[in-house]
Amino acid sequence: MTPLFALLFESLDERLRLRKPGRKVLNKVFPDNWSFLLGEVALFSFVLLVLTGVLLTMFYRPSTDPVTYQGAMSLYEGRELPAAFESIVRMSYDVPGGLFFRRVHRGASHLFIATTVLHMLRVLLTGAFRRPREVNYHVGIVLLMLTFAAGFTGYSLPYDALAGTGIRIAYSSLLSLPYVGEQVAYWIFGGDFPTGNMIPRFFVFHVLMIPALLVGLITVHLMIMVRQRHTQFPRPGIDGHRFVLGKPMWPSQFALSTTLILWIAGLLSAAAVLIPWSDVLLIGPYVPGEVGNNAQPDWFLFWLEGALRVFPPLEFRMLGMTVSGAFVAGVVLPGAIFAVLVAYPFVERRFYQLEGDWHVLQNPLEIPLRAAVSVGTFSFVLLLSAAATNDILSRMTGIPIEAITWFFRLTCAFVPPALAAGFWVYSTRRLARKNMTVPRNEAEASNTYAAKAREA
Amino acid sequence: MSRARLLPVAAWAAVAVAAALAWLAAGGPGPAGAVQQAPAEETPRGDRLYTTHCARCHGADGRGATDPHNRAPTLVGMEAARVDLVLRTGRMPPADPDGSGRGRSWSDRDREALVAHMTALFNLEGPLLGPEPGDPAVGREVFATHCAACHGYTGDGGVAGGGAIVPRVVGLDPAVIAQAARVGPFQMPRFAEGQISDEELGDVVAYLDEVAVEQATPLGLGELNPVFLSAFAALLTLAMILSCLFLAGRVTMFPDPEPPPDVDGET
Amino acid sequence: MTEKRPQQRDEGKGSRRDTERGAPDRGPGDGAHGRQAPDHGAHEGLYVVGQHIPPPSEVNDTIVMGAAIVAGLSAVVFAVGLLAGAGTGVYGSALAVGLLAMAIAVRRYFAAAYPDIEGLEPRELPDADPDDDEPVTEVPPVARRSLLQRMLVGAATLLGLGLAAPVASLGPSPGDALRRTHWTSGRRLVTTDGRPLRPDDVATGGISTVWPEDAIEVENSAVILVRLSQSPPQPPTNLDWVVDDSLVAYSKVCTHAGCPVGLFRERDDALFCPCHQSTFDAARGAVPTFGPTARALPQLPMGVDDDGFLVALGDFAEQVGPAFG
Amino acid sequence: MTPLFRFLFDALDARLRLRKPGRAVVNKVFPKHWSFLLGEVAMFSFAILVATGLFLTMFYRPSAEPLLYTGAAQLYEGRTLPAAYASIVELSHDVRGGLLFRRMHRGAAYLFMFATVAHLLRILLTGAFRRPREVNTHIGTMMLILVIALAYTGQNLVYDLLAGSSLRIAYATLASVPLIGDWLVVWVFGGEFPSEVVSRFFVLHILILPGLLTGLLVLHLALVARQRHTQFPRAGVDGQRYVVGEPLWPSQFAASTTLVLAVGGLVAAFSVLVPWSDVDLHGPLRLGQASNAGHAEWWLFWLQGAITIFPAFEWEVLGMTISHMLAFNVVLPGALFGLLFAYPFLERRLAGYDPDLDNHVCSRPLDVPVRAAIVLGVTAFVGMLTLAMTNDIVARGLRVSVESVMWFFRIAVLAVPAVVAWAAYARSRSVLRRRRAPGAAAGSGGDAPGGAAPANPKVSA
Repeated sequence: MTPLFALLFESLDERLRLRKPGRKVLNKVFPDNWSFLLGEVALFSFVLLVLTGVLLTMFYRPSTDPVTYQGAMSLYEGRELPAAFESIVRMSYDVPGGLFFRRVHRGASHLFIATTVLHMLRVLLTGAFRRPREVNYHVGIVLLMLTFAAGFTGYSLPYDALAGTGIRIAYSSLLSLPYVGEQVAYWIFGGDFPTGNMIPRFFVFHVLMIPALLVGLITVHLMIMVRQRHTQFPRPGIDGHRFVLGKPMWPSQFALSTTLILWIAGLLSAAAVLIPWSDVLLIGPYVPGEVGNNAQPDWFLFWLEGALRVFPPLEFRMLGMTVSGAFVAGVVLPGAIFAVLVAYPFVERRFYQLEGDWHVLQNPLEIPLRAAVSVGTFSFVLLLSAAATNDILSRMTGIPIEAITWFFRLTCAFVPPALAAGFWVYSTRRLARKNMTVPRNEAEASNTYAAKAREA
Repeated sequence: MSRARLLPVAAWAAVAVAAALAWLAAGGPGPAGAVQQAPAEETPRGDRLYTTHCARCHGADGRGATDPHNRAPTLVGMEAARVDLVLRTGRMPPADPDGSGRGRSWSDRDREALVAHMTALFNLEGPLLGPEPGDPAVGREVFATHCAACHGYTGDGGVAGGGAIVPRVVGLDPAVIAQAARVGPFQMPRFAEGQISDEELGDVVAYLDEVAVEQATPLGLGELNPVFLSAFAALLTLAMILSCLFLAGRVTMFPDPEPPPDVDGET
Repeated sequence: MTEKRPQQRDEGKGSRRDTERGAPDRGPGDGAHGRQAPDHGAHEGLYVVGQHIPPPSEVNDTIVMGAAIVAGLSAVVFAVGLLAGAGTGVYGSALAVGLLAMAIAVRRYFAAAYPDIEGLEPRELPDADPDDDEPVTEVPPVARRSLLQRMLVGAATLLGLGLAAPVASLGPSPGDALRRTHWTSGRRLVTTDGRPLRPDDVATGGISTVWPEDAIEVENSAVILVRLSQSPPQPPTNLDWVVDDSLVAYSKVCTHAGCPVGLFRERDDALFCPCHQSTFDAARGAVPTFGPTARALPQLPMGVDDDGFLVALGDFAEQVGPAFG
Repeated sequence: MTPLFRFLFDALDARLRLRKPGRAVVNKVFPKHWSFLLGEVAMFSFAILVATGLFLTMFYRPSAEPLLYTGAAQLYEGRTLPAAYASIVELSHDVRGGLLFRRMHRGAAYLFMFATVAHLLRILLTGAFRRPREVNTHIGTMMLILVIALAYTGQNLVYDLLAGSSLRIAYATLASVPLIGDWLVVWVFGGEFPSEVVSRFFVLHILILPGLLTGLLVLHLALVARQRHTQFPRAGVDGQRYVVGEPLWPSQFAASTTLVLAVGGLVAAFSVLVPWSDVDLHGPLRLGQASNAGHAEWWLFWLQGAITIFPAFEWEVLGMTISHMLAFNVVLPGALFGLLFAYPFLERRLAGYDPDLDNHVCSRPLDVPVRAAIVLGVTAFVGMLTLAMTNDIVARGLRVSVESVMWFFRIAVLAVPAVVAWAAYARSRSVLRRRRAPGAAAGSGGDAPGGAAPANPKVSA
């Protein structure tokens, strides 16, 4: 510690008495398992998103008013473009490093969303959501939704033709809400699509509201985590119910995390060099009434897009409201999936009459319901996502798109239930084979674990 | 541990490979060539080529046939552009007897001779188009208005349903692009002078050339369709997970239980 | 490396590092214990010096209720006034009154329902305070306490709802804007760059995107003009709206999710939406033949005016674009 | 507590063990004195600013591109305006509730500014900045700077004629910095005036500055909680070791809830009565247009006053240009804020405190002669500059020439503070002398150390 730093620290400590709380923080223990790093990766990519994002806001112009582009990009030189798209072109061609930071930003967003999803999967499968952690699990789900919202609004801001099409589809999904659809769509878009308020509002959503919520909820997420301590995987000879075992924040975990964030930043920069994330210049600005072939959203919305593509034609009126395929596939279905996620902890607890607090993680195959539900749900989402690529598949395989769509219609309907049932049966048999039962409380769990240990 | 050390390296190798694949999937660079207007003149060369390759189905008089196993259309009065296009794209003579598939690719010399011969013989109509590249900026707008709906904003192609595949049009011979727009081969709609003027066709050609040379990254990747991008997002995530495996001390999640040590850890 | 020193999960007491190192488990309370606070009767970490128990007072309760009612009512006035487009003065003052009244209500309620405590807090909080949750002290219940509480909650709710009213300002009310387009009788069909079209401008098997001459690039009015090449149009196509037996115009806004239907398969006269692959038969009134949509593309009533230009004969008969309502 | 609420609370408590930390929070003691509420007023007006601001962002268009306005405002119907100004007109005339929320935003901003400054003065005059609280004083000073920056960017987003003038002044101020001035201009404005400034200021105003302010606010409060409040001396209480006051629950909670509602109500009431921020008649910013009597906002009077009354000059020094703008719009405010940052240490040095002694008891403004002299003197100086900006109005009112008014201020701005400082110093000396007189210890709750007198014998001796 350099003398200057020492002096500063001493004088601060005299005034704030930092040592004691400081020691608590530095002694916080982090279980060391690779899967516990997924959350950290998400957090760090969010940090990078904020840093790059703040830079980008300096050049982005949230407006669709036509402006004349003058700059190095010959395709658009001297032509009228929507201000938003014009600023993207300028950012990419005339601002030093602009294109790079746009790519880092987009790459980080992919990483952010992907690792958030994986983190959530880890929590779901290993049972880290069980009492007392339901609260934090729900906070996490809200965070997941927010990441999707942030991703979508960000994808829309360049106002290229793909973005415009995406906004158009979102607008249609809003319209499809029964009774209130039109008014809600008008409230959010400030009028009939496309309005001049649309892009400015998406900008505010993307740079102000969603990030603010994200920051707030991430703070809550971490505070609850600190208060409740980490869960951890079973370790022979450790009573995980009463002790957390792992690396103290200082120095081990600190070192690890520092490495991690540097590594992520490096990886993203490399990816930004190699992969044209978010290059939309040839796609051109959005012009109402035009759409290009193979228009897809970003991957994390494939499941919604896929649902829209494969859902059978449907439109009828009932109780004075219009129920359309777009409504069921674009609103009801995702709602249902998130409802399952939210409700699951309580369902499981009720189903197996679980008791008490749980701090030790659990192999999903040792609790059939969880295995079945999670596999069923996520295979469904994955199949829907695959369905969103039906045009690409058709083009690569030469199979007519109608056939492929029908294939996905059938698989989406029948494969997930089949998989769920399969996993149910398998894990039940597995339990029987190991003559184990689903433990009611943590003591029981550790007993069975000790029993297995004695057998071994 | 040494295996774990290799993992990130492997991941990057995978990135490179996938990038190359994506590039190929996106079609890679295409040929470019020049065209001249073909005069109408009967030549022995053209005559020989016609009798060897075309007459069997279309008949020596070029009136085609209508019996079930040979539905060759009449060539008399057909647009020269269409004939030229069909030959340029190698669709005639067909590889398969049912008229589908791509046959031989003609040398410019043969093709010109044949078209000239047929023009003289069956008085094919209309000019052959060979637009000079114009203003790519205008071309982009024309392309977005008339072509992007099927061929995609970057001319990448796609599907049109009913088993129809929309071809990638980047890096094609200007003549092919221009004549296709005019005659609307196969499933493609026709575009008259009133919709796309000749010089606008030139602009479109220029835009597509621009797209062909655009290489946004050292991997030679141009702008990618979100589906291909998603593949890279997956690779990025994978690389990240491998990094986590590499960084974390403990990789196994549910270790096989071993007899507990003497310290007792029961609740 | 781990020795088992019992550790309460729920109290951040002690330092785990010390535990693992086997050092004596010093609670963070150290240093704090030396000081003794003047004995005013220690109570759960708060040294109560003195407190004044409010006497029950009917007057006070009436004030609370009155204020709460005023607050609630003015919240309603604010919301209604805003929505009904009343003058700024009206709902503005309503908001002001509401907030001020609420302030009074809260103030008076606390004055009546809780003791007025004065306490001493040591600068070093003793960390080991008893884990009980008795109230600070017993207060004689205010008359009609629950009623007061309900009224406060009610007023607060109304205020909350009232403050949600500005949501209505975010956009105009749609009315039938989504059910109408800019097509009216005699409107010419023009291309995106504003050229009016003659029938022969569209080649056989050709298509063109057209707009009402005064509403170019107004999303909902987009129309795709198709020159059928395979088969002549037949019902349910409205044949009166077909020009020289092959030129037909449909709304370009997909009836599924609103993408522009820009893709025409000339061989089977099919219109195809590249977003979700809805397919329409252009020769048969654009009825859907495949994909996720259930409704046909509305056909534009079309004819030719005296100068030989294509014109609309009126607005679409059916609703344009995706489903809503 | 309704059953539902109780159920939720118990469920949470069972999982998070909220009771104990909760009790620590609800038992936090707040000294009971009106001046301790100034900070809360500032905080609550910030809350109002955020709430109304979010509403406004839904309609504001951060762009200067010409836009055809079609709406209810007769004045601009069918005219082409800069998009930003057009959206302001739209907010005021076509958006239900728009004008009210714009006015509330402006009113709350004024309240925020006022309360922050008042809070700062309280801290300075009562010595709440002394060890161990120098850190928090510095954080507070940074927050004041952020508040000024927020107010400035916000006022210019309107993009009316006045914004034009103030933007030009900012442009000139930045440019006046030697050597790097032109770079600063480009970095902030993104090019020639006005170019990118609207979108830049928008991002600053809604994202960056509020973000920083929120962060510092959290830190500020965390430090208050950690170091406990200061308090005024009280008989029979060892203020060095105990805080006397009302616990957060219920007393202080009631007080604060009342306060936030009152602040909201007052801001709303004033917004009905006072046409804050009605700019319809100003018209949009047009290059090459400026208006007479284009005064800055009141909280900038002192700066405008400085550049108004002081004689202009421009020297070439070592190839740099030292200009009037530089001296009075860059150096002067820089010096004042520098003094503010340095003051805690300055006073410690001047009054000769024991550097290792903590002070938790506020002293009365006149308890320390040095402080009285410096703080009141500087305040008077800024106040005189503020008055000086109104010289044209004074001249009109008194029917005298602007020049004479200006000359009056040129002298007064220097003389008045000197007099004030001297008076304050003398008065506080006499106060101390009287207090040292026997039998005067009563009001000072003097079971020392640190009863009433600054925690140091040397000063009172």
